[in-house]
Amino acid sequence: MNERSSVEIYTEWDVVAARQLGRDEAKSIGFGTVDQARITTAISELARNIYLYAGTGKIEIRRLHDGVKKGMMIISSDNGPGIPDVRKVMEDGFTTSGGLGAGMPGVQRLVDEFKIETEVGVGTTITAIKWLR
Amino acid sequence: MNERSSVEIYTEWDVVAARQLGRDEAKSIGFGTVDQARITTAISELARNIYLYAGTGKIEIRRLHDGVKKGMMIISSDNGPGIPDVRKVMEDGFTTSGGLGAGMPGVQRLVDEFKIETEVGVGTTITAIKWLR
Amino acid sequence: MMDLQKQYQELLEKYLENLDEKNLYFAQQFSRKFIEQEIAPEDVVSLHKDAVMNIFPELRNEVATTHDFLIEMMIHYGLALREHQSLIKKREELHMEMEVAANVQEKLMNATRPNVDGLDIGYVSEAAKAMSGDYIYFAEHGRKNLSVAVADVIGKGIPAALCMSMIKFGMDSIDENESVPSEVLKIINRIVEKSVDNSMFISMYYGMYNVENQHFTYASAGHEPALFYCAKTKSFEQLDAKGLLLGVKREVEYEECQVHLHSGDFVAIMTDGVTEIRTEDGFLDSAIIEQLLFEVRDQSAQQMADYLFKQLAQLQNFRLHDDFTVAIMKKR
Amino acid sequence: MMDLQKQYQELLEKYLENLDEKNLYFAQQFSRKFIEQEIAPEDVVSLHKDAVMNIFPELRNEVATTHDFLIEMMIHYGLALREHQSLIKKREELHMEMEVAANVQEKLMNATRPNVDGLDIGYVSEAAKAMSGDYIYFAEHGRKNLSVAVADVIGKGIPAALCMSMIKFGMDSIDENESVPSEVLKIINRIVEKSVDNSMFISMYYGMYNVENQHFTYASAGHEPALFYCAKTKSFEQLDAKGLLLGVKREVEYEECQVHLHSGDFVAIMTDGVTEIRTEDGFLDSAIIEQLLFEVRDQSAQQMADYLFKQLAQLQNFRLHDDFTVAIMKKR
Ligand SMILES: [Mn+2]
Ligand SMILES: [Mn+2]
Ligand SMILES: [Mn+2]
Ligand SMILES: [Mn+2]
Repeated sequence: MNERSSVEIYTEWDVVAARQLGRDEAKSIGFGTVDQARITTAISELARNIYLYAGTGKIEIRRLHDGVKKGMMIISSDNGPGIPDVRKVMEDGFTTSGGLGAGMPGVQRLVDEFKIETEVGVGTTITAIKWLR
Repeated sequence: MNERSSVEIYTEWDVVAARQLGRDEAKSIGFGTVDQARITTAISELARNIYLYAGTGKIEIRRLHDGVKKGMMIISSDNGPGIPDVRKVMEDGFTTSGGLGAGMPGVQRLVDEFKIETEVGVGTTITAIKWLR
Repeated sequence: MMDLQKQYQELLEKYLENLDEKNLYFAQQFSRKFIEQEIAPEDVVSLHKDAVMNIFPELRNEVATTHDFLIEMMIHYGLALREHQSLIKKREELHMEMEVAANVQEKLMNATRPNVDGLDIGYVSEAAKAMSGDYIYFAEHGRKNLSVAVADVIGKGIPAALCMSMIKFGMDSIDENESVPSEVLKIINRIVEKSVDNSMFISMYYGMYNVENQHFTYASAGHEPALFYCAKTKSFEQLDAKGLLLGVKREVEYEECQVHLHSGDFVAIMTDGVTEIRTEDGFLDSAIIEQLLFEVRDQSAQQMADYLFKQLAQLQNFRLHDDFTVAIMKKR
Repeated sequence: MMDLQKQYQELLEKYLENLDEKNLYFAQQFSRKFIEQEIAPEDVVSLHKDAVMNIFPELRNEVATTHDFLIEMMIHYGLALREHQSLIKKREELHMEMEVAANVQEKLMNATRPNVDGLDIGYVSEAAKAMSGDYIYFAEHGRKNLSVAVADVIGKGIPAALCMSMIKFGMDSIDENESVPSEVLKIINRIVEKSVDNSMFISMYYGMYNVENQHFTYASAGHEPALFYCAKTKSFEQLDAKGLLLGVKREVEYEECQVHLHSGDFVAIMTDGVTEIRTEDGFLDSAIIEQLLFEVRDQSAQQMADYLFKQLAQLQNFRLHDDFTVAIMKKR
């Protein structure tokens, strides 16, 4: 069974490829239509951020089995410029964070667990988990 | 042509009657489906406020012809307790104003013009106008 | 979700039966509850899809698919809504914080209506936002003299409030028995110039009423003129005095003027939040203030101030664009 | 609307053709634009309805009617969204106001890194919200003595900031050349007790470093103990001193203690925003602070403070729950 899979992000079309991978995985894990759309949107935002701000990077999808719980992990990583002020990026309702529900706070809302690691000049890794209910 | 019509509000069913009157009028003036729904919602909120806070009152509908402009005026009037702090009631996003888009700020958003006159112990009259575009 | 699904389908079925308004009313009440329970619009579309497909089993699969498309369209709407719910919580927190701050400010400012022989005093000071940048200050000197200061920090809200708390310390340090209005403004100007940011200016009107000779002496640091009503001639006059805003430069001279108050005369000191009322149709003619005050000239000073506020708030649809402060001193 | 209608229908048609992800991606980008242009969800459903009815002309009228029902369900969602858009505007306004206020506060507080012989000084003071209720104050007395005060107003944000601006006036009025830490706290306590609201308490740590004998003398008003690092033994010690919070009662005695600083030793004074770090899993063990400071003990005091902040912010997912202030004084 393919437990890990990934898409390298170079162009905007790779954003679509990452979405497709995420939706397929979400479907086969057993997520419903609305959750599939949410997971895909989260991946879309992460991949688009790589494309827009880091240039290149990778979206990796892992299936999770934690006892009886099943879920999906999304790892977005890049070697881009990093985020100098994470507090600002994570704040709600500011244009810097995407505004009107978008951006990183939006991604965090679409999933159950969310972690951001970043260093200026080194890159950014974002890990998001969605559990099947 | 029936230019003025009204519904007295005594029970919750009268709220439905006021909605029906408003929707019929809006339709015959030529408002589209979405605007019909918006006008009806505004009337619904006004009538419900009368029912909940003033006990009894009246919703009156007038057709407007202002040159080439056509529109609809909604007048909600009651002899209830009045609103002691109008500024609070008109503020966005507070439970006192209905919260999450509802209440008076919501009604104001659903129409083009909005006026509130109130006196404690005397009553409240709210006038709302929606123009056909 | 199963329960909601059933309820939603029932409502939709009933509505389709005879298209009556009652069911739409229930549907909307239902949708309000959805929002409160943080059910996202995409969830509503999903409920809708299942209901439609159950009610019309003959429908082709494509129709179900159109709903999936709509779900996709709604995801960002759902995110905006959830952000809204979180902002509202933060806003209520902030609001409580502001209330505490406003209390601190009020305690700090400590405007209490003084008791001076022969003078009826009333005032209203309302903040446009949670905290006022308008300032009102009274001091009595043994029931013989009254000092009144009305100030406006250019700019609104919190930074203004911080500035005001500073000025208060300055005011308190002045021995007013010995100072005339122009001198007081000179001293306060020095304090402001020294300690307040360059970008922050303050206008201030300072007046003193002398019980013995019934003279009202005043000076102004770039503040709105006060209004003087003469009961005998039933006419208004502006009480203006030359002087620069506080904080612009270190040494400033302030003009000092005087007017005699007879019975029924009054002086109204205001900030620009009173005189520059904005309505949907633009600025109001300031003659309206004279007119409103004239209408209630025979009432108490406090009733006059309250009336002025209520009428002007009404004209702005109860949305203040600036802090509103008026102080009325009326000769009995 | 006609243009949008056409675009929407095209996107939907293309999607129905081969159900590929690309069109859903475009659809979502499209929906983002809708939200920015303040197009309400009920408008989207209306566009959707027309598109569906155009694409499937054979569909019965009832299917159109189901969409009307959904439009009705969406009206309140639309209102919530529009309220959100208005709140966001207000929030940005408030945010700008807070920035100005924070500047006023900073100018008021005027914490500048002092220059004292043989002592390397670094600090970080970050507000959890726009305005800090933490306070840091340095004073040098002719490069011979350094005073440092770290205070925390119990409560956060604006009311705290107003209080701090008051205390600053108190601090400035003290002649520190003549006062020892326990005396300074006694005087400030009296000012706070007199002028601050009963519900507002302040913890303060006050220390003085003497260049001549390298003694660090400190007193505490209910504040977090400072950390003392001894380079020789490579161990940490807490510097605590007994004393009540400021503002509780009028006359309070403060314990005064002393420690000798040798080369490489440092003292870190912190607020509880540093020591009581909350993560998703609960409070952090405070041993982590010692560990983090130990890791960078050979760097400059400023680098140490920056490192501590960055690591602890990371652990909280960059969401501060309380104002964060640390001051580090390191013997060269
Ligand atoms: Mn102002
Ligand atoms: Mn003003
Ligand atoms: Mn605090
Ligand atoms: Mn704290």
